[in-house]
Amino acid sequence: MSDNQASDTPEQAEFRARAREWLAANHPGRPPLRLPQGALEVSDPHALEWLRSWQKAAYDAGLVGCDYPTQVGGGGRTNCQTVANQEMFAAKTPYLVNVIGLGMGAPTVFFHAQEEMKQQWLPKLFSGEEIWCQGFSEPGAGSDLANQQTFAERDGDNWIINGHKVWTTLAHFASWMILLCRTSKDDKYNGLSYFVVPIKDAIGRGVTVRPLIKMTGETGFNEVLFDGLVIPDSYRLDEVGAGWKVAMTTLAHERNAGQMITPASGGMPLDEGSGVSTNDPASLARLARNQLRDGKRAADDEALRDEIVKMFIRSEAFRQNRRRTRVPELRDHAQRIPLQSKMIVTELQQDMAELALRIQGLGSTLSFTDDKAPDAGQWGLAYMNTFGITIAGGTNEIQRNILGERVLGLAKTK
Amino acid sequence: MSDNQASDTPEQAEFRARAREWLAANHPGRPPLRLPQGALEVSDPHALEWLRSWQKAAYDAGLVGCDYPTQVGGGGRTNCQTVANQEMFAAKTPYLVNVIGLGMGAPTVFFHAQEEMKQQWLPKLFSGEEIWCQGFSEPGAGSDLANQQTFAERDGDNWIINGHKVWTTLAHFASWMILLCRTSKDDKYNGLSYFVVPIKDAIGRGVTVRPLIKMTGETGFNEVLFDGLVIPDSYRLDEVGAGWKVAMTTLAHERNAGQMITPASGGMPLDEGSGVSTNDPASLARLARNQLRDGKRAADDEALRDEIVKMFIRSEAFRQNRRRTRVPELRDHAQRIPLQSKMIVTELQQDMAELALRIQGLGSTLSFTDDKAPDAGQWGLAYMNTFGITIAGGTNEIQRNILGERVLGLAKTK
Amino acid sequence: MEQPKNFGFGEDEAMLRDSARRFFSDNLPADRLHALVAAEFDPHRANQCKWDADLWKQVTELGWTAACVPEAEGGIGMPLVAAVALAEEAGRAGFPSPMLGTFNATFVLRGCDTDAARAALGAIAEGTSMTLAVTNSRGSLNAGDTDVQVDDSGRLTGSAHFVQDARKADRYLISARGANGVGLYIVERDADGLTVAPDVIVDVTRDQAILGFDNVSALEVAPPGAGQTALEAALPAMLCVLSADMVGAGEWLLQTTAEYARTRVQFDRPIGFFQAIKHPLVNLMVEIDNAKSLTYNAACAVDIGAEDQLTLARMAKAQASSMAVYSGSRAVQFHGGIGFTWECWVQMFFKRQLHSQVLLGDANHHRRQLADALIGPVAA
Amino acid sequence: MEQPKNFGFGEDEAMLRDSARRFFSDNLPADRLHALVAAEFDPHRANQCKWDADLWKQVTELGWTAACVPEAEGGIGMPLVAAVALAEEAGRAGFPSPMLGTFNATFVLRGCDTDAARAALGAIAEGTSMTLAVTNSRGSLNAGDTDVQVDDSGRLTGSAHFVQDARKADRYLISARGANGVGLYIVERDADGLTVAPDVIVDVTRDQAILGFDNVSALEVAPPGAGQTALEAALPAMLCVLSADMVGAGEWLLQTTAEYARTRVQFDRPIGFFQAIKHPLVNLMVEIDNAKSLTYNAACAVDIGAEDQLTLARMAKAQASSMAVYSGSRAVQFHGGIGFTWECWVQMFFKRQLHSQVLLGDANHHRRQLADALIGPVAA
Repeated sequence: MSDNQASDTPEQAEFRARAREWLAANHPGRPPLRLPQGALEVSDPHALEWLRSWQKAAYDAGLVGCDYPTQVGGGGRTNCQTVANQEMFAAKTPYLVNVIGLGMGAPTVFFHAQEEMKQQWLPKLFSGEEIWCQGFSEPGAGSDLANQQTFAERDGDNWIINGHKVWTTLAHFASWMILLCRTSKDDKYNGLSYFVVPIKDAIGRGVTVRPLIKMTGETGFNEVLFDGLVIPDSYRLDEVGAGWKVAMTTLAHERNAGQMITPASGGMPLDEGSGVSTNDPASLARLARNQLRDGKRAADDEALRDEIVKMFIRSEAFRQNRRRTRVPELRDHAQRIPLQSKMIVTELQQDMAELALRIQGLGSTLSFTDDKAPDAGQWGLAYMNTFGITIAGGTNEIQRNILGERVLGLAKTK
Repeated sequence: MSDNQASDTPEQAEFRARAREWLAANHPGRPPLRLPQGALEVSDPHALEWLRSWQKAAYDAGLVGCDYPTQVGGGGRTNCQTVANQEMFAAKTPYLVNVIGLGMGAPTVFFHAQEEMKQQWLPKLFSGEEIWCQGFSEPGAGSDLANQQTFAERDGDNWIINGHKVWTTLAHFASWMILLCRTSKDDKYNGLSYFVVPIKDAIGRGVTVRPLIKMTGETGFNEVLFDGLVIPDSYRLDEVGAGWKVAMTTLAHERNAGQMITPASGGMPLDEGSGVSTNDPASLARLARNQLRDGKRAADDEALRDEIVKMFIRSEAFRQNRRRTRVPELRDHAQRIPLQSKMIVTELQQDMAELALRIQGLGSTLSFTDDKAPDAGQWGLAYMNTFGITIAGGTNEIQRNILGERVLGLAKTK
Repeated sequence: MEQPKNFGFGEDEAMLRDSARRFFSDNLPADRLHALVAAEFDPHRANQCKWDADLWKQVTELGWTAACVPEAEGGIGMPLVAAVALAEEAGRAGFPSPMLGTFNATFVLRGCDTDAARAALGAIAEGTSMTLAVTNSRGSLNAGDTDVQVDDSGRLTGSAHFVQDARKADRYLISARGANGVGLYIVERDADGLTVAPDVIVDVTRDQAILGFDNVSALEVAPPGAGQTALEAALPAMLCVLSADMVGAGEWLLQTTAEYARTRVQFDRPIGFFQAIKHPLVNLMVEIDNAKSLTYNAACAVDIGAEDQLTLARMAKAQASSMAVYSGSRAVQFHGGIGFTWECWVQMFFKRQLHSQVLLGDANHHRRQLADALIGPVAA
Repeated sequence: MEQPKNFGFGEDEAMLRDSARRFFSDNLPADRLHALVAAEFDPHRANQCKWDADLWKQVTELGWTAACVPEAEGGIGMPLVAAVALAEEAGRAGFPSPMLGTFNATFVLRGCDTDAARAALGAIAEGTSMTLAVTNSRGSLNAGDTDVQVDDSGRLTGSAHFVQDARKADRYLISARGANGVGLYIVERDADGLTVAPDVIVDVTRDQAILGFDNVSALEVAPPGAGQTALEAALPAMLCVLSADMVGAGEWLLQTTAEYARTRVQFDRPIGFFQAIKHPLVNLMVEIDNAKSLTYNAACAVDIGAEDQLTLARMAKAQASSMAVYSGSRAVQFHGGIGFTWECWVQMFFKRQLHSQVLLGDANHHRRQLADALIGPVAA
């Protein structure tokens, strides 16, 4: 059931029709190689190229960056990105690979960069020609974002950057990084500034990128070391010392609570044969129907049935919560549901994957690299990868602090 | 199964035999009136008298205060209270009504009072002739014990007491109260002192006792107002300013982590007919077998079965944890299990009672004062009363802090 | 099926809801509710039924109970989401009244295609309150089970149990078994041969009773055979209205406890500083939001006649029920000693939530039914 | 039945346990384990089996595997609680070895009253390692199910699945179906006609394989019909040993995470200050203590031949399994980004716990069996 269309403005309705028509004719079909579960796990250059060509096609069709002004490469529309996302999801398109750039880079640059830099950066970001990554985390900083040690020192019209960033997803492919760093040691918050820095072009000239291996055995993220990287002052975003403020723009968009809706495509099942979607409780139900446990179908075990139904309820609630955010009369506080969203969806995915492993029983011991693994081992992989998302972007513990403080007005835990 | 006997010292073995023999001959039988679920809920004077006569008999038989010296009215034995408790529980005796006195008053007085006062107070405390209550909580203090506002002012050889205590269980029957109060406003911790104060004899002369009504509708605890009560300095425990230290003795014993084992009797089912024991998961299983839900026995609902089994496991684990504390070789940290005990047992009781209400379905709507209520409405009553114990004596939130800090060495949350 | 915009919750529904919110904040703040239902406390109390009948009269005059009565029967003809919004506000106020029963009767009667049912709907629109008497002594959730028999001349004998707000409602809507199946009947509260035997219940904001029928003459609104169908068809709507009540009560418990956590100081800090308080309150907020969204979605599904309306309504009730227990439990716990007293307002909502969770089936019951719909039946 | 003092855990058992603890802290601290099983990492790795066979040889020379072999067969004749204590230490070290399999075989063989079984126990006492091959391709938990057939001349054909540490053990103890029921057989790892097809598994501290039998000659240790009885009788002991491994691994995860929480500073405080970290760690401690006490109690019940030993052992495994998942999950979460990396030692224990929880049946499986014992069977 969908009420998307019912609330369209005339512009949205016209745009939706065109998008739908284009998507019907231009879905790229199955990829010629196996894609990882999400853009953040892409490590194979062939996968990158295939995904990049899809993003370029979607951008050229006006489905990416729709609400940004035409001067910076956007579509110049109003509230159409939401429509594009809905239609791409319904059409089961592949995901957009430049996910950090679209979700965090673009709005940050748009609201804080100089006009000419926006015009230089944003079109290639939208098309996927240039991949972006993000440099917030440091080895010692964790969830305490203000505790940045990477230092940018002024040198005439340039800045010289030294430091160490970790968990820099996609850095091995990235042309640019959005970088929060320290420009003064005197003031924790006002001593931060925000830059866009080159990565690919600067490798060997002050930038080193090293892959980090995840607990799953996959790569996909990295550590980036800056050793005297020199960048021009035009790469600075907003004022010197305004880094914290700029970072809030980034974070608000990361949490889906910013002004610009993030372009998002997706819905294509990763494995055509199994139809596994680690986002969908129907996949759990199907798994339980196929899986024998102690001689009985797992789907006949009432206690497991109860656990599966709880996942259906949480999943449906998440969908309906998103729908309710669009009804101002049924909201209590503008940020109340949007700020829950990351926490809820990541914990739901974690719990669903964990349940799937128990449904599989001994089969859950098999790695995704074993051909005999039930559901291609995707649930075990998904379970481990969910810890990336319950930790990243502010752990869910921090998300609960934010909700308690901003929505319920409770005292700050610090 | 019990390994109690296997580890007895010769003194314990001899004592156990005598206790068992005496109990076989002297169980008081069913009470002539309905008793509440625990000593803390006693509000009927007839119930008090019947319970008091049981305590006196048990004391005269040497089963109460066994390990205290004979000079203060004790049995002068070594590690025999444990044996007495085991045998009284096995014999399904009624509970001991002077529970605050035995659990908190006696050890506090014993370790901190002057010798002559011990000799005056303890024999009548053990026998139940004089009921004791405790004055820690204040309207504004909650879990922050050091935040006492009741004030004792020195006046020559006397002290004058003014203030307001709440949740003073059994105060309406009490002869004495152990009282923590402030003697100096300059120092939060060192400004506290500890007294024993008369209640019954001082009513109308500086003491007012008012009943508080619990959410269940029962009484059983009170608020006590002090308005210029005068007491002699001999009622002071330990030094002026040492109140916090004395309170730690009280709390350690309250949490079953003190040097003296609390005399404890019990095991008598409250309702002979139903055999309900809100401490025993077998009662839940029986309830589920008797209860119809939607035309089926609740005991045939696999999801409910699973929940009931979880209670059995937690209950058995609690029993075996206590057994393991007596095996030094299988302990990791002396306080690790003892400090868990209050938190675990109270949450288990709360969860069991909550589950019972769901097993009962519509029957759970009926009050214990409705004759038609399943299991005499004891589960609903028990559920509500468990909040008394998850809150009292330091909320379970505070218990978790203590465990994290003392056993795991984590930083203090303050 | 395409759902309407905004769950079908339009301007009219918003206006009605806002006026209800104002009405309760003016007329039944929690202190007044406590004075009404809890202040005169008798520890050995008999079966109390404390409520403000005048306030109820005002409610009917404001047209709330006419809201979902079809225009053809003199009502306003609003969708279920309107009743859901009113129930949410009533739950937030812990409103003692026959409102839920009257809404339930409204949706059952809307499914009975008889002149008598239409007339009964007209009476509701004019302010007559009703409640359902469709549960047997074993608390069966099956609409076909009843301990009441109807004879050929339409007279009732037997008993109906767990009747909600029985001493507040003007009329009862009764399921009774005749030779050709279960029919539905209306009886006035003061009918000859009818006895109302009150239960003593834990919830202080409701009353509950056993109705005894001794050859009571009754008005047939659904003939034998049609009654069960009408009851089953109305179940999704009833689940939505009850879930909404729980959402409202849950929100009261959340906001009241959050307010306490903002102001109560322990260890030199407002207790909301501590994550042991803060995070469970956030979790409660999530549970409430989930229940609320599922409830409006299910109500919308009922309004458009969606095929999966029962599935969606069961989801709402399952979620609302587990949330309800959690909301009461955390509110008492975080209020500390005060929360454990009769004086504290929290106990009224705590008990209302416990009562609501078992009405019309608890979370476990609905999840078991949902499993059949979502996973498929258990293999024999 | 009267239980012995201290779970029967006496001085000898304590000494053995203490020496095991020293052995692992000297020889297999977590950094060395990581170097052994994880350092040389191949992202498209085949089925690895990394372990230190010399360390295992030392273990057998220390007499651990002889501990529970009866004195009559050349063993030490200690009770199950001794094996449980050793398994707890092995779990705490994440020890890659055929130790669990060898203990399992020991308890199965003790239930086979044949000379061949006694001789096999003697071999264990002398240092031969074993593992069970008793699971079919569908992972059945029923001891009677097997995909291996035995012919009249005692030769095996078929396959055994999910065989633990198959490339570490010297011999396999196989269940096979003959004309008169299930018997038990021993085959050497290098036997003719036997193939060992490794699985690729998530756990880096174990290996697992499918054994293929093509007319393999085998030594009969329990004749057809007696094998199922012996397997079922040994189940409580096997559950205890496995639960103890999980308790040890859980304790490692707890202590390692607590250490991290004491030292890692965020927002100017060690993160253990925050109740969002502190309280779940306390909850984990409680879960571990519950599992540990239930495990020693069940082992003691096995040692004295108590009637309810299977019930108590199922309780231990159910509790240990749910604790195991929780321990890994919280350890990764509270280590933050570092905990999510291959480099971090936590991942090895996280995966070992996930693997252990499903071996011999997970928490859900055992609770379902317990329900029959504790509540009574479901009415037909």
